[in-house]
Amino acid sequence: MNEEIIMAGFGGQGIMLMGKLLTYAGMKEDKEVSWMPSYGPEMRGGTANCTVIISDKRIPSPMSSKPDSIIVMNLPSLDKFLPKVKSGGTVFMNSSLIAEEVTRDDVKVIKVPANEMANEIGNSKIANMVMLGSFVEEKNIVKPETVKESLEKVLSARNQKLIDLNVKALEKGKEFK
Amino acid sequence: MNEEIIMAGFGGQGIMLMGKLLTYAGMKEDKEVSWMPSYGPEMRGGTANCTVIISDKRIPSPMSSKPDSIIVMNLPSLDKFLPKVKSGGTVFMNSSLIAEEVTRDDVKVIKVPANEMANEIGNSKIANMVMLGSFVEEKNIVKPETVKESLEKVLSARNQKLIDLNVKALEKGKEFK
Amino acid sequence: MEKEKSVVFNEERCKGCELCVPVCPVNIISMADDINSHGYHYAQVKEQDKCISCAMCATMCPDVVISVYKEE
Amino acid sequence: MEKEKSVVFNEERCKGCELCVPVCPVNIISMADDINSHGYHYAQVKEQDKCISCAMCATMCPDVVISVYKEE
Amino acid sequence: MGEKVLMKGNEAIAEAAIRAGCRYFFGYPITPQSELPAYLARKFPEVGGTFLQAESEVAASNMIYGAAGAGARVLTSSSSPGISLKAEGISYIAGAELPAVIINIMRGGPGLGSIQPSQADYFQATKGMAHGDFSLTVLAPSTVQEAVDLTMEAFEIADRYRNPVLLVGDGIIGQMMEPVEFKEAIDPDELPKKEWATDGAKGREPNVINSLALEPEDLEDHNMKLKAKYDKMKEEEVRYEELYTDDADIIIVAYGTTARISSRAIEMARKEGYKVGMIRPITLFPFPTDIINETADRVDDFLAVEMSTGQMVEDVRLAVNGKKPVHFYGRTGGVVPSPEEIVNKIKEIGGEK
Amino acid sequence: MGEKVLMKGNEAIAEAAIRAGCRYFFGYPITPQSELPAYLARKFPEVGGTFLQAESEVAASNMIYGAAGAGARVLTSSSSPGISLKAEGISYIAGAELPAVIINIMRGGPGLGSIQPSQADYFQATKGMAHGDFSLTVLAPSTVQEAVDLTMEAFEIADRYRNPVLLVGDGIIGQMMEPVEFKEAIDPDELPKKEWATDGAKGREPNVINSLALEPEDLEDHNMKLKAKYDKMKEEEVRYEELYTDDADIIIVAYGTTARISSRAIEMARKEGYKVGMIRPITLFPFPTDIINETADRVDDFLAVEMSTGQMVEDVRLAVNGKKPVHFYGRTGGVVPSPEEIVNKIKEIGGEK
Amino acid sequence: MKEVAGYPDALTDKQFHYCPGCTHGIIHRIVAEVIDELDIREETIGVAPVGCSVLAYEYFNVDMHEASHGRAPAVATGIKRVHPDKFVFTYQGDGDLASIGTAEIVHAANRGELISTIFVNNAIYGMTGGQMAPTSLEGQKTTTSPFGRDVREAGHPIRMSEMLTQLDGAVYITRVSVHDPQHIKQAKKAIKKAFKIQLEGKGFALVEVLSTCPTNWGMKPSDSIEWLKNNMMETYPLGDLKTPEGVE
Amino acid sequence: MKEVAGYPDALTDKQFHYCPGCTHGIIHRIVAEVIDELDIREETIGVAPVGCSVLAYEYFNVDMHEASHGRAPAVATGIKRVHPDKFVFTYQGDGDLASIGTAEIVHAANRGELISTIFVNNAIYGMTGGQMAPTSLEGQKTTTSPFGRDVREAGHPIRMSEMLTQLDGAVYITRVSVHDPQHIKQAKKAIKKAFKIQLEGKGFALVEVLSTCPTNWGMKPSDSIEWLKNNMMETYPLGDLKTPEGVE
Ligand SMILES: Cc1ncc(C[n+]2csc(CCOP(=O)(O)OP(=O)(O)O)c2C)c(N)n1
Ligand SMILES: Cc1ncc(C[n+]2csc(CCOP(=O)(O)OP(=O)(O)O)c2C)c(N)n1
Ligand code: SF4
Ligand code: SF4
Ligand code: SF4
Ligand code: SF4
Ligand code: SF4
Ligand code: SF4
Ligand SMILES: [Mg+2]
Ligand SMILES: [Mg+2]
Repeated sequence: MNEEIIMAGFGGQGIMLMGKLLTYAGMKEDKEVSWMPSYGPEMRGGTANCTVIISDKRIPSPMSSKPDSIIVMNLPSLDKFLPKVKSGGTVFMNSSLIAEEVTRDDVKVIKVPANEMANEIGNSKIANMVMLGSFVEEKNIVKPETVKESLEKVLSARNQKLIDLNVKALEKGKEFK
Repeated sequence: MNEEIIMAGFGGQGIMLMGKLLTYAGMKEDKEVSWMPSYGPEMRGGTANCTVIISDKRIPSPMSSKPDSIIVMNLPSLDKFLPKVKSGGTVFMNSSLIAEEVTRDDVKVIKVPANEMANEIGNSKIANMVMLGSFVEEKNIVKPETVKESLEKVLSARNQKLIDLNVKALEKGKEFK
Repeated sequence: MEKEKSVVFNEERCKGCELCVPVCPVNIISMADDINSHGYHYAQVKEQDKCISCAMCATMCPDVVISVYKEE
Repeated sequence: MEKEKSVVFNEERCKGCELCVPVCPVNIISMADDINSHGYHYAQVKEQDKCISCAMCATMCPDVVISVYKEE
Repeated sequence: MGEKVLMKGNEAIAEAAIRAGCRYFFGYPITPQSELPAYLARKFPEVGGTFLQAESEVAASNMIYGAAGAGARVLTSSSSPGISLKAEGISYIAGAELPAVIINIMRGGPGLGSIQPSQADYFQATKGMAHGDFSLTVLAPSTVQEAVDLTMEAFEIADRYRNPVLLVGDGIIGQMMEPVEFKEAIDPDELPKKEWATDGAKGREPNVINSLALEPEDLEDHNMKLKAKYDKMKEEEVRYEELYTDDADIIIVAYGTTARISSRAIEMARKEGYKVGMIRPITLFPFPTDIINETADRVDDFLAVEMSTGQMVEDVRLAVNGKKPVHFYGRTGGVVPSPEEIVNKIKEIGGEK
Repeated sequence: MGEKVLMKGNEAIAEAAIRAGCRYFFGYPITPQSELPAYLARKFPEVGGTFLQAESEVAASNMIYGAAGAGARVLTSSSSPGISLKAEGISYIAGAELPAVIINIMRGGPGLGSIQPSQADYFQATKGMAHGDFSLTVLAPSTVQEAVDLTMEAFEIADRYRNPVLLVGDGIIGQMMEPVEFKEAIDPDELPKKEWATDGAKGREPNVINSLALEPEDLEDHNMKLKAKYDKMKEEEVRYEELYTDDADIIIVAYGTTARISSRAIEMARKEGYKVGMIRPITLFPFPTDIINETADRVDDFLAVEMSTGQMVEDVRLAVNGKKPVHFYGRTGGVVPSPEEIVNKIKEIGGEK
Repeated sequence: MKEVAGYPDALTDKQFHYCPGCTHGIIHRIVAEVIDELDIREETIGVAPVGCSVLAYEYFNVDMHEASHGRAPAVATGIKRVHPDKFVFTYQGDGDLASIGTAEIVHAANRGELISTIFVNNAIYGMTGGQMAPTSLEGQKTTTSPFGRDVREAGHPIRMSEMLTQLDGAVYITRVSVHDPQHIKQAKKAIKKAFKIQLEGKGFALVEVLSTCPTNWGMKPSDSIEWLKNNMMETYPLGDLKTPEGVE
Repeated sequence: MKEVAGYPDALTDKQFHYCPGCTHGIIHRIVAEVIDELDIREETIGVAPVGCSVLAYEYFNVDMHEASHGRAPAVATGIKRVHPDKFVFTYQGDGDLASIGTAEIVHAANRGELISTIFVNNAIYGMTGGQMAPTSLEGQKTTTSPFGRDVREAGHPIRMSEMLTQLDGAVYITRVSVHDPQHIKQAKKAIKKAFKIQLEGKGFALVEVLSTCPTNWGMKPSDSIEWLKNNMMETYPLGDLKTPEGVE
């Protein structure tokens, strides 16, 4: 198994955290893992993305030129990363913010109205977890349980109190696959 | 003809000027010339020296590991440079300040009581010219006239008025060969 | 210029910082529910007629979003 | 220390700067006609008995040439 | 070895420094290494360490010069332009024979360039860092785990040779998270005392930290002493990793990030029948010259892969010494080569299969 | 050509800069190049030039960056430690593609080292001056006359390529006096206007002097543009001198002061029957690789002679590429090799005659 | 209708990359307005070093020179000496001017270099992600002072403007803020005065502008404005610190 | 007989290389005397950067660190942070401290670094052969101001000590001279006070000492003393510029 995922969205949509959480879960399940952010706070604003790789073997490069999946939280991210997805790969898109349709027919598309679902749960900030819930359910690379257990390690001290909310969002995401 | 001369003495004895004057005269007579000072005002005090080369051919290096002549104005300089003089070379020494005898017998020694002579002329600062006068007379590499004519070019604006005195000192030096 | 409006917001430049909101002496600036293409809820003035063209908002705006016009 | 002199100059260290000369209140410091091995006319006190051990000279000397002693 | 933790390269290096007994950090902010000082600023208080943000890289360089002279294990870190500013100080540290560890998380250049991954400071790191005859020991990890292990070793090597050690990475090594395990921590109080350090001349002759020698002959002696040290490193400190060198026709030479990408390219190329192997220098100085030279007797071609317009390739050429062709594939300016591009280059060298 | 005058190398370089139409100097004092700024401070007022002593080498480097960007012919000079401090600024100047001339009158290192002659900044000059992929054009005169001629050319090359040019000498070149003749002076007002310079956007789009590129692809393009420039220099700017290469068995490669000393050694060795010749690089970058490589087909051995522990010798090895043995003789730390020592080395290589 | 507030000529139409609510944008605009009002756009050369405003060369519609971090005053000196008849300004952050660039600003000021400096003090390193600056306030939490600035270890917040008043060549030094429209207008006036001083050949002038960094202060833009007002202005009191005789 | 003036323990017996009449030697001696009097020779680490006093490590009989030009305060900071219980001083020239090392001294002072600085101001670059320093006087002729320092081009002589008083971490800043025995005694007292401030953990202290450079001023030693008195003291008035409460 070798799964390469690119996650992308606006700054503030919790892209990095979502990636770290998945990576942590992979590590917990004794897989080889890597997490690589687009970096450069030297430039403010704009979009953020990270690449997560989970594999049975030593990971050669933490970057992915042909990801198996992408999780895109806004339109610029879809535009940027859709062309890179492997043929046969999966596109998880935040349909709350992306009205457009995917222009490729060799990929599977999963639409998650993440912002709406998050608002439903009561916190617009956890749209990322809704997306991740969907990914975990669909892809079956790490166990949903492990992801939930990893929350504690990945959330900052300040956000530990939000674990339950995050779990709820992950659960919600399952519905979209 | 290829003549390599090292001139040395205390700082303040006019070593550099003496060297420049000879070099200038060489150039005036269309010879190849070079003048190379020991440098490093980063360290104050102590001694100064320079190397003058006058030649018919292109001068490979402005340094001399085996000078034909040395002009030494004080004891430390004699000690330092005597061992380097070519066998058959000439040592011009300022006998006003060097009481010691030269310990080599394969070199010609010319003693010039330069300070005394200079004082006699009336300016202790021109002991260097007395030494140079002796050198020019003995070695016959450049014409004494050329040396005198060069004074104007080599002396700073401030010292132009001392040309006559310098000429006198050069003349005086002739007596010692 | 033949502008109808006395205060014009360049919505696409707005970053939704809300700094213009409190400086308006007549309190007519509000944030849109919609977002612009950069994902920001942009500022807007609905009641143009209340605007006194004081340019406080434009003075405060860090992104040169706002132009203000006055009857001559 | 069993020094006879009340002011001692380390001739070899002296650079003949003459800064000690004017500060001596009793004017007993002079420069030697001889030079030391570095070529300097060194400072000296010939009339030791006139020295009042005020140490002005030692205070002024930039080369730590001078030691001054006083009757206890 | 402890528990596995998921950490960013920059933070893992910082933690490794703490475990190596380093208690002094002087540095100046710059992307993409900022997490390193930030980590130390958070953690040093727990172990009594001193974190000081210097007014500039020039000052930081001279602060580590002072602290190293005072006998401490000391660290600084920066990225390309900041390293250039540290150059003069580094020359002094090397000249005065002081141990210190310097991190360069390289970014695109020249000038302000970009903050993206780069290996274009290779020449600076291994050859012309600053004026005078000196060399740094240069380590180049390719995983976060290796960054951790080499950081700990860096302090040992620095002390052993009394020489500054430079660890080079790039934004990928610095920014990525990978699982790491840490070796046991060293207690700085149990490190051997440095008899030459400036800590007050109590009951002994004064110690002097210095790089000046007025007499050329003295300075030459000093230079020869330094050279002997570098020669000894060449004997004893060369580190590299081999991959499929047994049966390879083509040998890739690459370090750090490009070595990882190359290893993927090698897998891909082998599937297509190209016998490709790799020699991965772990020490850039001393460079693994001998193994490359020996390998040159068995293989057909070498390919240096770098994120630069071609720097390490010169050391590969020097090692191969004309025995076999040495090719080059590089991306630069922050562009990271893809495995596919490298495979294409391999095909170009190896011909159709 | 005018009248012959007897001048110190440092002063002659300064005069040459004036004649090249340079009217701006920014620098910081350091031995052994001090006569150069002092000369300009005296002479600039006569020609309306601006002499400014900067607060540091870092500042000087950035002042020439500004003045070069503003379109002026501009000069700075320093010696080894000062050049290290200028490194970051030089990287910016190269990155922003600005013409400027930099003098390094090299001294012994590392660190404070000494002020005596040295060639131990070769690596810095030709390879690792600072972070990023860039090269300076590097000129190495061996006489005062050549220093003068190359200084004038340096400004031309700098303008032609929009690249900083480094002229390297040592205390011997800088301090010695030799007769020189000067070419006719260039009037700076008659130089072609630099359309890219910052002089106020009057009636045109603004000009921007910059080395930043946020997108890696853009920066890579920029890097490739720079590389193309360096490649062009390799085609068009290589300068060297040959001495007795026709019949030589042994070729000495040496530049600057060591080339002069070597030429004496060659005379001496030839008297004893050793057929020795010399290739003297005048440009250190671009290095005369081709001629050395061609010559390698005819001769038995190469000998690099340097005042360093061995730096240029690597470029000689790269050029010879294994065809023939490359030997090295070096003195360092300010020690100048004597012709006799070089002859001994020649004998060691050539065997008894 | 007459335009009473609009887009200055001295700005390009490129959108700023600054974070929402960052007052760098305000300062850019008022500098541009002053350039327009003095009608010197085609005579101006701006120098921006590294900092969040590194892309200033994309925004100011004048000749621009991107300087290395901290060295803008040196770069500007080089430019001004070549073009003494042109107008040259630097736009520098507090990390830039008060830390790495200390020597350069001190000596440009001391030489009375005929340049004008806009010194944007936001008490932090914005661009690199929020490290402590020498100007950070006592107790201020940053990524490199995570427990708050400890003045015993890191010193007190440095008041560069006060320090520079001691130099003879610095003729006009003032501190302003941009936290509300009134202060923005004052700030603009100060900038205009500084620019005029250069145009009149009087000497070096510097305007310190207190500015916000919502992102790295970890606050909403409106809270940043409050924080500036309530905390920064105490350590950095507003007002003229040094003025030349007879200006204005 | 009792020795009333002699050779301090804190000096080695190596002869100074300074030019005849150069007051560097006096300053060395009084620093050594203070070290002796405070009985801290074995606790002291001295830092000397490049300048005529580059060989200070051969003269002071204490642990010494040779710093690069201008960076002594940074080097001393590194040392002091490692050995907070030791006494650390820097000995810097005016080219060193007031020019290339401006940023380092400003920030060491601002941090209140517990080090003491002896600042030897001779209004010139001695070691490199007499170039203008930022401290050179108006009209002073040097090799790089051959027609006299032109303040319009090169700025006015910089008063570093006055400037440093603006920094909170600097607790004692004073200017003394060594042109006659009385002033030498005062200078020594000031140095002692500065050293005590460090020993008591009060903050950063700096003693500026006006000094001569007969060689590069082109004067006899005695004339240099007069020149210092008649010219330097006007631009650089003697006296305490900043003192901590309760010291002495
Ligand atoms: C030599 C060098 N060191 C460090 C950096 C990294 N760097 C870029 S901007 C900056 C400081 C930014 O702070 P400030 O000047 O206050 O500007 P702001 O971003 O807050 O507006 C730093 C440290 C660099 N680019 N170059
Ligand atoms: C980086 C660097 N730049 C320049 C020099 C040359 N240099 C040595 S000492 C010195 C200045 C000496 O002046 P000052 O500090 O006033 O000390 P002084 O000799 O007058 O006592 C300079 C410029 C150097 N050694 N290193
Ligand atoms: S111009 Fe004045 S009244 Fe009109 S919207 Fe702006 S702030 Fe409000
Ligand atoms: S101040 Fe400007 S950017 Fe901010 S919300 Fe108002 S219009 Fe938008
Ligand atoms: S101690 Fe006083 S009296 Fe004696 S020689 Fe010295 S200065 Fe004169
Ligand atoms: S002051 Fe000292 S060095 Fe000078 S003359 Fe007197 S004893 Fe000699
Ligand atoms: S990081 Fe801070 S200073 Fe930089 S743009 Fe964002 S808010 Fe402004
Ligand atoms: S050059 Fe000047 S400062 Fe240096 S030792 Fe000589 S007199 Fe003293
Ligand atoms: Mg800031
Ligand atoms: Mg000085």
